[in-house]
Amino acid sequence: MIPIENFLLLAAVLFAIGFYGVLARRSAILILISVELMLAGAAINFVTFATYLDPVGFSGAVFALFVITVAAAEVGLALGIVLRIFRERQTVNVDEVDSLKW
Amino acid sequence: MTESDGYILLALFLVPLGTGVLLMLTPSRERAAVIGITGLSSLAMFVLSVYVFAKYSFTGAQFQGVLAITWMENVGLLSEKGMQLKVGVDGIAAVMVLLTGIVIMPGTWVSWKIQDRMKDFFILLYVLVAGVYGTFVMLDLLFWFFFYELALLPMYLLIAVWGSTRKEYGAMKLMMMLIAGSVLIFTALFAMFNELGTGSFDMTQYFAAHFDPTFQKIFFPFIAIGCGTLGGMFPFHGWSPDGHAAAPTAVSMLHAGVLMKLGAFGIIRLGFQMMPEGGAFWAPALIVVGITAALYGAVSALRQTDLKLMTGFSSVSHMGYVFLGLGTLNVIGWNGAILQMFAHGIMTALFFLLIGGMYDQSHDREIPNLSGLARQMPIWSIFFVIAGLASLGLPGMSGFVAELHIFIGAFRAYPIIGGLAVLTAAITATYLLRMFAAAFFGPLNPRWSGLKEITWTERAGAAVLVGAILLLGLWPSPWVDRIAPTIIQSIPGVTL
Amino acid sequence: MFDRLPLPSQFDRIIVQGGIAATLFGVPVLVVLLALLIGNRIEAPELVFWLDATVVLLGALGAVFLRNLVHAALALIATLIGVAGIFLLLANEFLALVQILVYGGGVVILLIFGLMLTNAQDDPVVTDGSQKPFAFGIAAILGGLFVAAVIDANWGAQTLSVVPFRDFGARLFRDFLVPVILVAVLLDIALTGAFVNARRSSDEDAMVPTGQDAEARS
Amino acid sequence: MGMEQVWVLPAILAGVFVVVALFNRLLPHRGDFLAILGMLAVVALVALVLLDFQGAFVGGHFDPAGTNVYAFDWLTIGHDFFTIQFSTFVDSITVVMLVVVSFVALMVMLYSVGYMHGEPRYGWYFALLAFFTAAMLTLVISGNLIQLYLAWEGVGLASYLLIGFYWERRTAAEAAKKAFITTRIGDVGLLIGIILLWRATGSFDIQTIIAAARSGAIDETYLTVAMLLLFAGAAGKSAQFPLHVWLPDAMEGPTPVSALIHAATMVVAGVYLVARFSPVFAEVLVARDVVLYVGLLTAVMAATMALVENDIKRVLAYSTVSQLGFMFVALGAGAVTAAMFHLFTHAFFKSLLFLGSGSVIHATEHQTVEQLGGLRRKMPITTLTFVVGGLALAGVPIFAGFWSKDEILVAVNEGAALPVYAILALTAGLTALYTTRLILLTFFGEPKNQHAFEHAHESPPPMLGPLVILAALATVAGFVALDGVGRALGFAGGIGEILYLSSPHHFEFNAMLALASTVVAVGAIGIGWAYWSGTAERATRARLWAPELHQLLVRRYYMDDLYQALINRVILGLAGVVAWFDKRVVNETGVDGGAQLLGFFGYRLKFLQTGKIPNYALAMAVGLTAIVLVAFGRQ
Repeated sequence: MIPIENFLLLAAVLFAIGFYGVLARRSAILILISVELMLAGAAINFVTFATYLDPVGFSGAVFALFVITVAAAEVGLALGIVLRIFRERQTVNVDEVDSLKW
Repeated sequence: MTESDGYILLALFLVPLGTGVLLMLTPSRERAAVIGITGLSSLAMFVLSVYVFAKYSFTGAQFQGVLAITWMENVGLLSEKGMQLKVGVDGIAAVMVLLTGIVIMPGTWVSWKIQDRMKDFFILLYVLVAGVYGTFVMLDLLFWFFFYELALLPMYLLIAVWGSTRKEYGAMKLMMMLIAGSVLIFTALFAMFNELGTGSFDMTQYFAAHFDPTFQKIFFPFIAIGCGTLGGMFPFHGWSPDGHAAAPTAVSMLHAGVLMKLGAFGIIRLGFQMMPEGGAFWAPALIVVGITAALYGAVSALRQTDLKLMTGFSSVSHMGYVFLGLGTLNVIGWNGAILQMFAHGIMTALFFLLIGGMYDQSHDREIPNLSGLARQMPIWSIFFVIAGLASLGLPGMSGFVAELHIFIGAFRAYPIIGGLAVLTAAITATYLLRMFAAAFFGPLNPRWSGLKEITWTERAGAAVLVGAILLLGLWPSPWVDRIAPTIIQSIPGVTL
Repeated sequence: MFDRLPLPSQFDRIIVQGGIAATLFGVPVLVVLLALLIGNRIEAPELVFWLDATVVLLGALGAVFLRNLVHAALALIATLIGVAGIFLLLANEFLALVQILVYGGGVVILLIFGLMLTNAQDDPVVTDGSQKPFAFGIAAILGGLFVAAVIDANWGAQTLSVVPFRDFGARLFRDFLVPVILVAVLLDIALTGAFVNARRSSDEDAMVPTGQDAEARS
Repeated sequence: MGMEQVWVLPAILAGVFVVVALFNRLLPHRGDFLAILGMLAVVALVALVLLDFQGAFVGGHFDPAGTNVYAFDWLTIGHDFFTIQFSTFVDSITVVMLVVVSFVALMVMLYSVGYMHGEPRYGWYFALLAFFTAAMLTLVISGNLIQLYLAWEGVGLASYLLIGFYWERRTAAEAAKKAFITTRIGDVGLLIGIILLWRATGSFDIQTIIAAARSGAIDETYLTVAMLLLFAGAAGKSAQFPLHVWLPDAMEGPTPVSALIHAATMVVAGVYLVARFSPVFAEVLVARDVVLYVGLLTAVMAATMALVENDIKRVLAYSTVSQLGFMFVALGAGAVTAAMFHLFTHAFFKSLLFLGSGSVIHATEHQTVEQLGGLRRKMPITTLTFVVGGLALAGVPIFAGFWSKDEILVAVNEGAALPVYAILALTAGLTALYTTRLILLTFFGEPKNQHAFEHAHESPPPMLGPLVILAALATVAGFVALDGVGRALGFAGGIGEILYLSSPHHFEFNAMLALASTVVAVGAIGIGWAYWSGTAERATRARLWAPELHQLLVRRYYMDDLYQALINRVILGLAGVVAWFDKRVVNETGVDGGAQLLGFFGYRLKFLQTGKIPNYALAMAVGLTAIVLVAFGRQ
């Protein structure tokens, strides 16, 4: 049997990598990709806990399903926004999208 | 005072609130209706206030007319009797209720002159009055704070919309400083709630709580400065002259007359009654602040040329006496402090009423310009001189009774301070008499030959206030009989 | 639009380069794992896990470090498929299936379309932001914390239980019915929102100045 | 009506005040008859009180400590802990004061009917007179210091309002202000003194305090300080150096008011107070010496200033200050009897002089001697009464002033150092000198303003009546000191027998001293006659001889200038500094500065808002990491 830590560590590292990507990348699309990585890490955690610690209810698995669904919705919406920004500004570089300031 | 009188206490703040609602439903073009409603309402408040004062039995329990309606309990942080609409008065509150009743009635009368949006003015004014009454009679900490804020917030609009001379600046400054003070009060209030640990805001539990001395020493200044800002405590008085100068007549009357007392009342209720040891620890500081304010306000007033600014500094000076009296920690000084709250309230309300009555016509408050007004407005001048004499502590008027107690209390505690306090009374006389000589007497400035005597409503209002001044000055027993037992009974740490 | 798609020759290059990279990284890992398996240090499922983990992590690293957008998107595919493998290892076939379908079939395609639609100039040089060092530090700290937390914790008794399709479905649509409906609504709203956002609105066309306004401006 | 019911006296007048002040427009003659009727009633009741007192005194059951009738507790805190009990107290001093106050007030009211006829605010004037008299009567019957202070300020208020009666004149308004503030400074001392005495004894009751002080229960230094503070109040009210500056200016008020308040009654309140506390002053000799020397200095200064003054009323005002100085000298020498006796006689002759000057002013509408002269031909009765008053003031034998001044000199000769006696005798001579000057320049010689002279006429009967009555009294009032007269009035031993507090004091008539003072007075009159009876050029000779000295006197020893400078430079300067501090430091730096500081920080901090999503994301990430760190660290 594979120890639970293996999965959890994998999820943690995956999450951290995605985290880095969100912060470091400049293209909005790549940030979205990094977000997908983080979501995947979280989903792995959910499923791991469902499998190892919740043999009858496996609620974690249900949540993983929701995560996948919401991620899909999010990507769809976010891409819409990105396209919109691109049309307005001819760029998807988030450093140049700074209309939130004073 | 019986249990059923608790409903009278409820009525004290429900009447103005109800009047406010009624006014909202009244079309603002119906000026006569607005005048009728407010006239009746103010009379009702006056009568209720006198009733509460008269019915308070000075041989009875400490808090009388106690009535509690539970609002929330056993929810979240709250346990049994968590939040109640609990009312009740002690001797101090009874005096303050009377003061409010006496000031609001003339305040209403003189406001009938307002042409611009009179109805809205009255709605805000009555909400403010409801807040004042609520604060005086409330025995639940959270509701106390609610009404305290309710009394402050309408002030901003009242000054900013209906004021004069730099009204936006005055209103903003006043509001900012008072809200900053409220933040301190709120902090201390929840610190006490946390420290008490019974999950209740019932004040009587706090009076009996005996908080840890260190806790008291830390949080007493929060209350003292927070409430003291409203009370015009030096050096947090900055809003007072500007705010008073900017406010419309009735608001100045209520504010200087009653709201500043709310600050001192807060120090007594939340400060000394709940944290007596903290109060005792900080009392010398209160004395220093009080005597400094008394001297400082009086000396500043010597150089003011605007009548309202002078009165504003005079208020700072007189409220200094209040803090001085509280700091003496003996019954005579405390008695004096509370009498001074009452006396100053009446007298300064009279001042502002009269200044307003004159300013409405002349649009000039510069003392050097106002020469010989007594020829044009003799009745006005007589009232003004009476107010001034009360202010300078002439025996036979309210100010003297209060100041005498404070002087004696101060002499019991610190003779030198007492001497300075008496000296301040002489400085007060100097600036007031200089003002009389310059503004009322001497040859008439031809600019004012068109001025008319103040209106009948103003005369009636002034007469009510003068009556109160003379009554307290000549026969102080009804006041002292209510205040002194309350202090002895309920303020721990105050000695004979 | 289609002229922006990678040409077959480019696909070749990607495949060749990716294959070389996979070989360079994968072969030593495979060798080590096989050695461990043979030496009875690990069991067979663990071997599969480690292989899969390697794919997932390499894909993830590729996704966040590769400069070329398209390459990054392709690396993401590797990761997502690897995650599906992990789900299989966790005895949840259904989720693995959904992962492949939704991600592989939907999300990634969407992302690549997004890339194509937005990458106006055909420049692959999308450098990282100025706060890269901070990002690295923060990510390292957070990852380290997670790792430490996982290692530090005591997970108690563990059972590996297979999730039957039937039970999973029953649980999902019986106990989680309301959330499922809510998610469905969410999806609906999100798609509508995406459509509304991405659409070239008629308002913008109407914004073109006409009549007197235009004269006044000119 | 006996001594127990004296509270009725002020009550009547207080009622009159309220009615006349509020309703004088509705009453015929503006209510003046009400005031006079009330005053007549008071005089009648005072006579009854006097009879009662006399009966008790002769019957031997009069308690020298007075008759103390507690009326009511004004206020009380915590059962006897702190009680202010208003009470009345009648003893011999009180009786003398009652007689003086009520009688002079009646005279002045009658006189005012003529003098103030046709003035605006006529009714208000009578209301104020009634108010003043009520307060003054309360003052003298007070058995309690707070009650006394209340009345003390009440008479001060009446004085303020009456000095400022013609407030349209800027000078009157300023004089009223000056009077109130100056006396107020003294009152600060009085109030502190009262509180100090309460602090030591726990009571405001005068007799309790005196008993405690005499029993030695109070530390002597403490008592000295308290007594000096009381004396400060007395000095303010009685216009003693250095608080004497207000009284000459107070002549801006109507002349009858000057006669009543600023000559006969209110200004002697200080003398009354010190006399009341004389048993205590006898215990603290330092305080008594201060009283003596302040009185002496005042007497001399005021007499010299009177020599060069040209305004009739101001001459009389300086004379009043000087005579009050005499009374304080007597008190300082321990001779309460002499002081009270002089108070008694002075009240009659000085109010006579003031009313006489009022008659002159009424007739000529001038009040400086440079505009007057030769009036004896036009106003014979006024002249005659004025001369009688002058002789009494100068201390010519058989007139009232002679007896009382002689008594003071005797007392000083016994109770003080010889120089004091010498200076005081010299001052008595100065008194005769300036009185002579005043009478000569006003009533004799040639008229200096022909128009005013022709315009002059004798005053109407309502004014002459009081003049004649007071002239008669100024002649005979001194006789009460004589044993035979006293016995005839029912007081064996004369006034000296009555007016004692600690021990009976026989009226002493020292023939040598009397002769000496007579010589001084008559000599001074002769010198004055010789000097001022001639032409105007002769009268200025002394001025040319010592211009600096003359200037010093005319400028009142520069005291007024000094005070003015003190107020302008020091007090207003300090006020300016404080006002500046409040405006700049407290408000603009503290309050507005605080607001601006916050605004500045806000302006700086707004640049943290870059608007770039990655920055926000990084900030969130840092926060998230910190939370995880804390959560992990707590495990």
